[in-house]
Amino acid sequence: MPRRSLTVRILQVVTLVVVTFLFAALIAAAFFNDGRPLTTLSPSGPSSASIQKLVLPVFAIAGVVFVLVLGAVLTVAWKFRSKDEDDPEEFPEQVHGRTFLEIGWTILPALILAGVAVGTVTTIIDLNRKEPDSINVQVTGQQWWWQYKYDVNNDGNFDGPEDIITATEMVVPAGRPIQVTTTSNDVIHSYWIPGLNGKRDAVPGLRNPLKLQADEPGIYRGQCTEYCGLSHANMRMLVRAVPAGDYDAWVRNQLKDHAAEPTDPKAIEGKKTWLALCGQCHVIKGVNDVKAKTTPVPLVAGVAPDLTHLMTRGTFAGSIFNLYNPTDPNDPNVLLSAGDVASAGNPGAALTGGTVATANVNRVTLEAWLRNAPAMKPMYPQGGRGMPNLALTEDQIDQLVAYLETLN
Amino acid sequence: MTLTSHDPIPASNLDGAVEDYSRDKVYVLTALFLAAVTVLEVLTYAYPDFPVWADNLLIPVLMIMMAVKFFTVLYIFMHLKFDKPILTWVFYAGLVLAVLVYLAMLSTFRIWWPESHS
Amino acid sequence: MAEALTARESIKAADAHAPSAHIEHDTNTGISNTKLGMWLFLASECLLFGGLITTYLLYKRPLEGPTPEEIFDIPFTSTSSFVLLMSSLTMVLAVSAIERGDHERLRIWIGATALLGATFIAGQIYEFTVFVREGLGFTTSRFSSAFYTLTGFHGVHVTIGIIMLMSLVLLSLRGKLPEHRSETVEIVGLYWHFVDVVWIFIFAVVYLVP
Amino acid sequence: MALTESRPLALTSGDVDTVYKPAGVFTRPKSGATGWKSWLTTVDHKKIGIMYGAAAIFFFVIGGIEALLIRVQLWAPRGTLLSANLYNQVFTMHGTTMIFLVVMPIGAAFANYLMPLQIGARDVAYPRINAFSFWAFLFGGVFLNSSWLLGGGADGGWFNYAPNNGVIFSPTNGIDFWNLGLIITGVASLAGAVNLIVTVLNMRAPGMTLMKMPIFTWMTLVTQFLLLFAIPVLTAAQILLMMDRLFDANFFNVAKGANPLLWQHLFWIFGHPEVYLMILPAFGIVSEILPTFARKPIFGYPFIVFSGIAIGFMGWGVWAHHMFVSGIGPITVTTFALTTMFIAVPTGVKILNWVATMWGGKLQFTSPMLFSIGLVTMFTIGGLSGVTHSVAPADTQQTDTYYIVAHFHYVLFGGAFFGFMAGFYFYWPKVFGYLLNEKLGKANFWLMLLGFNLTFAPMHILGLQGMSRRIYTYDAGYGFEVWNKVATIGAFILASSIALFIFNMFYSKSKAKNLPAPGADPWDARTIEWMIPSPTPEYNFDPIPTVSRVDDFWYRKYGETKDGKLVRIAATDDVVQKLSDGKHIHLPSPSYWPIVLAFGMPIAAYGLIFNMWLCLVGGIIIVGGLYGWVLEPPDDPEASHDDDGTDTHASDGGDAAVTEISGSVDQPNELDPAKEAETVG
Ligand code: HEA
Ligand code: HEA
Ligand code: HEC
Ligand code: CUA
Ligand SMILES: [Cu+2]
Repeated sequence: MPRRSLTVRILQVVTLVVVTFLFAALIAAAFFNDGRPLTTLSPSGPSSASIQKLVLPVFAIAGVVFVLVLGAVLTVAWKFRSKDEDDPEEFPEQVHGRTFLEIGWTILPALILAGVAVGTVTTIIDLNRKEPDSINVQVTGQQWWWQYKYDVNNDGNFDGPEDIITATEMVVPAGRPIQVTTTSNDVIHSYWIPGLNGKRDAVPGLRNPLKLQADEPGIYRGQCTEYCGLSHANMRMLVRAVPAGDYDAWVRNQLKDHAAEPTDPKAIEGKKTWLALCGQCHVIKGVNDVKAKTTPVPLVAGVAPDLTHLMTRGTFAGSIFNLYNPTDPNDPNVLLSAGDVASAGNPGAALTGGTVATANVNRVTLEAWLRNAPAMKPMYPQGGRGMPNLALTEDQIDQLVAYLETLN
Repeated sequence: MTLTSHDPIPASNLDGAVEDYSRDKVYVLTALFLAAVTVLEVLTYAYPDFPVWADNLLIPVLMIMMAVKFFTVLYIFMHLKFDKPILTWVFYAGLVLAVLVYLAMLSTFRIWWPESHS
Repeated sequence: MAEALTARESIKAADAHAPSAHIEHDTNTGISNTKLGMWLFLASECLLFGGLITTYLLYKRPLEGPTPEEIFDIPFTSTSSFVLLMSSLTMVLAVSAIERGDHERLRIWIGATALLGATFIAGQIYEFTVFVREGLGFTTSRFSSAFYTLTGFHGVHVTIGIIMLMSLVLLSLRGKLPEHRSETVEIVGLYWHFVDVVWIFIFAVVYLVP
Repeated sequence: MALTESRPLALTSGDVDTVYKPAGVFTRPKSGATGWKSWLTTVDHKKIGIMYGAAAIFFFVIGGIEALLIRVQLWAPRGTLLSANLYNQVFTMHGTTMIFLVVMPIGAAFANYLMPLQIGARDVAYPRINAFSFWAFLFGGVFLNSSWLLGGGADGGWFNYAPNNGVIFSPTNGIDFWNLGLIITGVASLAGAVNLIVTVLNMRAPGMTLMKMPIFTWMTLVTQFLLLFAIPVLTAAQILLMMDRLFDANFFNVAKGANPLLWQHLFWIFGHPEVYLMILPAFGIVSEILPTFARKPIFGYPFIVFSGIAIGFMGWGVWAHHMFVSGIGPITVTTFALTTMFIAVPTGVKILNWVATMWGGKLQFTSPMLFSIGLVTMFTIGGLSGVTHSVAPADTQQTDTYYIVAHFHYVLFGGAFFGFMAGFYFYWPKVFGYLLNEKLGKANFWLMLLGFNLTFAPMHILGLQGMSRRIYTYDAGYGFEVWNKVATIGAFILASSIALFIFNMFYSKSKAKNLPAPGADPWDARTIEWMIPSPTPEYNFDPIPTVSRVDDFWYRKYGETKDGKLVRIAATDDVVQKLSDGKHIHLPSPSYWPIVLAFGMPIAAYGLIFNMWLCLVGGIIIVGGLYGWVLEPPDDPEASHDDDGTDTHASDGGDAAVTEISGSVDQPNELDPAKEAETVG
């Protein structure tokens, strides 16, 4: 072999060191999942746990196979490298093959995989088992937010007067199985709460099942994972698992219309604007539901989020903005970086129909949304997909926010 | 080397089989057979209650007749029977693959069990 | 080692003597390139038509507009299917004619094939216009889109076949189709029969299966 | 039975066509010309191979720049380099370009250049169709990329799911460009597939049975069969999409009862064989390189061949593993999970046989060898992550995250591309007559290995920790920041390694003048393409070698004793062929028509998008091109020779002129040579 150049040598060593270090760091990183709300590696529900139980050994097998192959290659490369002093006309033994070896390494991987296959099949069966006593929720993907319908009276129909329609956040009781049905009003989306289960596509025209269950109360974030156009990146969602009692209170509140007339003069003005402009797409039950149903809705997906109980949510617009200020509420300059995960907005008492802590409302972002929604989140309102810029005056915005704040 | 393409081939250049028209006879008979099967096919439409294909047998009967025609044309008219086997292999590779893959695909749509299809 | 040496000698000798005559059809498989190529192409066409047929099967029950049962005119389609089927006969007779060196009949049979094909296409166009008049536009339903795309695509294939046949007649008239090129006719014939075979499938699966 | 035929259907009638003396454009361009014009009309498989390679590298730089844009955008949360709209176009075009305009054509480049040499053929079966394939691919690629200037690129992702690919959801023309452009490149691939399969089956040198073919040729054969059957499925899907987008059909119109999964099935029935046809050429290349530099025959030739075939077969039964979460039902999911897993078996056979090939050898770590070893290890990482996807429940967590992005870049870049790099370094002297600088080559390798791992390894963690793919932005607080930065840095190192490679091409060329020419066989290699002078003469072989075993060239140089010892039996110089003037060798003449015909297609496609009249123009060019093609005389009359009068027999333009290679080997030829001689004479 010709002499090796120093630069190449250095590069070689650097590469090997960096790559080794890199892989070590990667493996280490797999164990640090704090502050990673979307991680797939720390399950919080039975489904995700059984996936985890399946995948860890598979990772291990893959790791072992890789180490063996890499080890073999490196050993061979070192042991059988040709040396400068070798006679170039001296040849290694000419082996053309060893049938028993080849058959061996055909069968061995097949056996290993047969083992993996067994685990796979049992887990698939497990994940598809129907749970008794589950809550039925239909999740509909829309460009670019999620709508939820709860079959509260369990009659197999999600559109009865006894049922709940809400958006963006799914509220569930901890410890109880939820039977989700995904579907879509426009293109394919995918519903994914990594902490609770794998994902399931929301396909227009199809109804796909998905089981969710959160073991503990808490906030479980998710992200739409099927590419669905312009704002796919900004289509997130959130599951709020609450104690069973809170859940019942939440249901009772959601079932109510928003009938209470606003008293604040600003809010009264806001309601007028609402009826004139916003009501053509959005619904507030008891205020303009009928209208939205009769007028042809100027949206491809046909629906905008139901805002009847807007203030019971912690986030809005595909869960990328906080509806409540988690940090200093008095600083008018905080335009929160979108989706401030460290402290997801918390509706507090409003969640179950209590009073809205107006001081905590993230007015800056909400106002910005009303001022020019497409600037806050890429949307395509001229094509009927997303919320348009309605060219509201500052006063109107002020009044609207005042009105929205009454929607507990 | 002065022959033009319009001259008939000297008989010495032909082997015995070509002079007579027996091949053409086979072709005509084949066509008659195909015609007969086609008539049968159409009869399934004209007389849907005929016992042979009444009830659930209609589709299998139709498929069998279709296959008979299909392979007759393939083997006789397209010479697959008389040509080198590799042509059969090549064509069957595509045909069988197409049938298997698309049948598998249709079954994932569950169209074989129409009652579960919305 | 001596063994190896002689082996090498014989290799060299073989190279030198490798025949270099230009013999057509002298291929590894004994099949000419063009013919093998055509069969490969036909094999791949199976997957193309398979895709369209599968789509049709999936979509043949429309949500609105006329259904297949309402719209199809089986006697009419049977006739035109029959015409196409018989064109296969004339095609194969044409191949047989040129192999015999009978150029007169070659042209007659090819002409007949083209004519039968054209009749089929005419029938298809007529069928389409009737369907449209009866309210089955291309965009009416999922069934209509699938039906027109599948049969239209087949029609395009037939039309291409007709063009090739006409070209053959022209070539033959100009004396450019001597017997040793009879394979050209045979290969066009393969294409033609394949298109027929596809129709055999379509006729049974699309028209006759209820 | 009267139908039994003992003779081929076509008779050799003994008459000769009068040489057609056409005027003007119908004259074929002269062969042997040089200069840029000769490239436009060439039908030489070697020039076409080189053009495939050059075009692919050009598109690679475009696709790579798109990749760098992606990486810069994702450098930090809330990146602002690209808008959401632009980002979606960029990643769609990145994926589409890399797959259809880079990896596939580089495979075609190697297949075109090498395969005829490896089987000892003069050219491919249909040289003009070969030229047509190339031009159709190039024009299709240019057409696709012209969308950037005509209203924006496609924004549906490379698999372009319905109904998001419909006019309502993607109203610009981008997806029309995507659709029609890929139909055009599909036509190119299909024509190429027919051509190369016929070449392998029909035109091998005397003595080369199927089981004596070099492995690269085998993998080419499998690849082309995959193309032959996969492309029409994509075309079918694209025809449906075209009908929907341009003529308002209802194939993906959910309101009229369409099922969006139809697109997914058709796309992935194509798409999965597609991924294997991208990797198999690279597998073929390293199967040539590893034995060369291990100084040992490939371990288990039949196993390597059959596992390649097995991969080709099994690749058809796994497509729905891309749809595990789309709602196909647990039974389908289970079936496809199992079929997918077991595809690891034949692939594993290959990997382990390569390791065994190196075992006990005397390894020379040249650049091609380094890249080949790179493939063996890096592909294994990608393959193993593939196995973790095939575990369907696990895939419901992984799919559409960066974990998948990591998987396919490891198999595509770490597998296919490392293989291609190995092939470039290995075959460069054969193609261009000078060696690439080894020092730069090694630096190239290490830099690429570094950059590659830095770019794509972190994506495993990003994906497992929840980063979705195809997102133009992410927020702080999800823990994605660090690894995205590493990946972006890696991408630039990777880019610099590519730049180094491009630099090496020119640097080595300028230095080559002062270095001895590499000669026919610079690496002491094994297969017969190394028997002929470098760069390959136009006529390839003179005379055509008779092949008696796998690695025929090697065993012309070396003999093997009974106990597996190797001894030299001839000096390389005595075995390789000398440059001859090649005068007596008949080569197909160049032709104008392939490029004309191919040119009509994008014109017609523009017409479909913008103005139907343009369609007419395109149609006229296509039809005219076809007639020109058919009526073109078989050969450049002035270039014909009189060594024997049968030259003008070439019945289908120039395309049959290459059937002159004789020898029918593995299938006993049923022709009776005596009779044949009689009729010819
Ligand atoms: C060159 C291309 C290539 C290759 C060769 C492969 C090879 C494999 N791929 Fe990959 N794949 C892609 C390209 C490729 N893939 C692309 C582009 C996508 C994404 C498309 C998109 O969504 O955009 C994809 C996506 C993809 C998915 C879908 C993921 C998802 O979107 O959810 C799956 C799922 O099963 C999968 C599986 C596999 C498997 C099992 C293999 C196997 O063939 C791998 C086999 C190899 C080995 C396993 C290593 C060597 C073996 C051994 C050393 C033996 C011992 C091993 C064991 C005992 C395990 N791939
Ligand atoms: C063979 C195929 C191939 C190859 C080689 C690559 C190469 C690269 N890919 Fe590719 N990638 C795909 C196929 C490929 N990709 C596919 C199919 C997708 C899915 C698309 C989809 O979802 O639809 C994808 C998606 C994809 C994503 C995910 C996007 C998303 O989901 O949002 C990312 C993100 O980092 C990425 C990065 C890269 C990088 C950094 C490279 C680098 O390796 C590129 C390195 C090359 C260069 C940089 C060019 C050469 C450089 C020079 C000549 C230097 C001079 C020029 C400058 C420095 C300006 N790719
Ligand atoms: C043309 C239809 C349309 C009109 C008119 C409209 N919106 Fe919207 N709005 C939408 C859509 C669509 C969304 C979902 C956007 C997203 O998250 O992608 C939305 C989202 C919202 C949200 C966030 C809801 C959530 O839970 O995520 C609020 C609050 C809102 N709109 C308020 C208003 C107000 C106030 C008005 C009137 C001034 C208004 N909208 C007018 C379509 C409309
Ligand atoms: Cu919705 Cu992505
Ligand atoms: Cu796949």
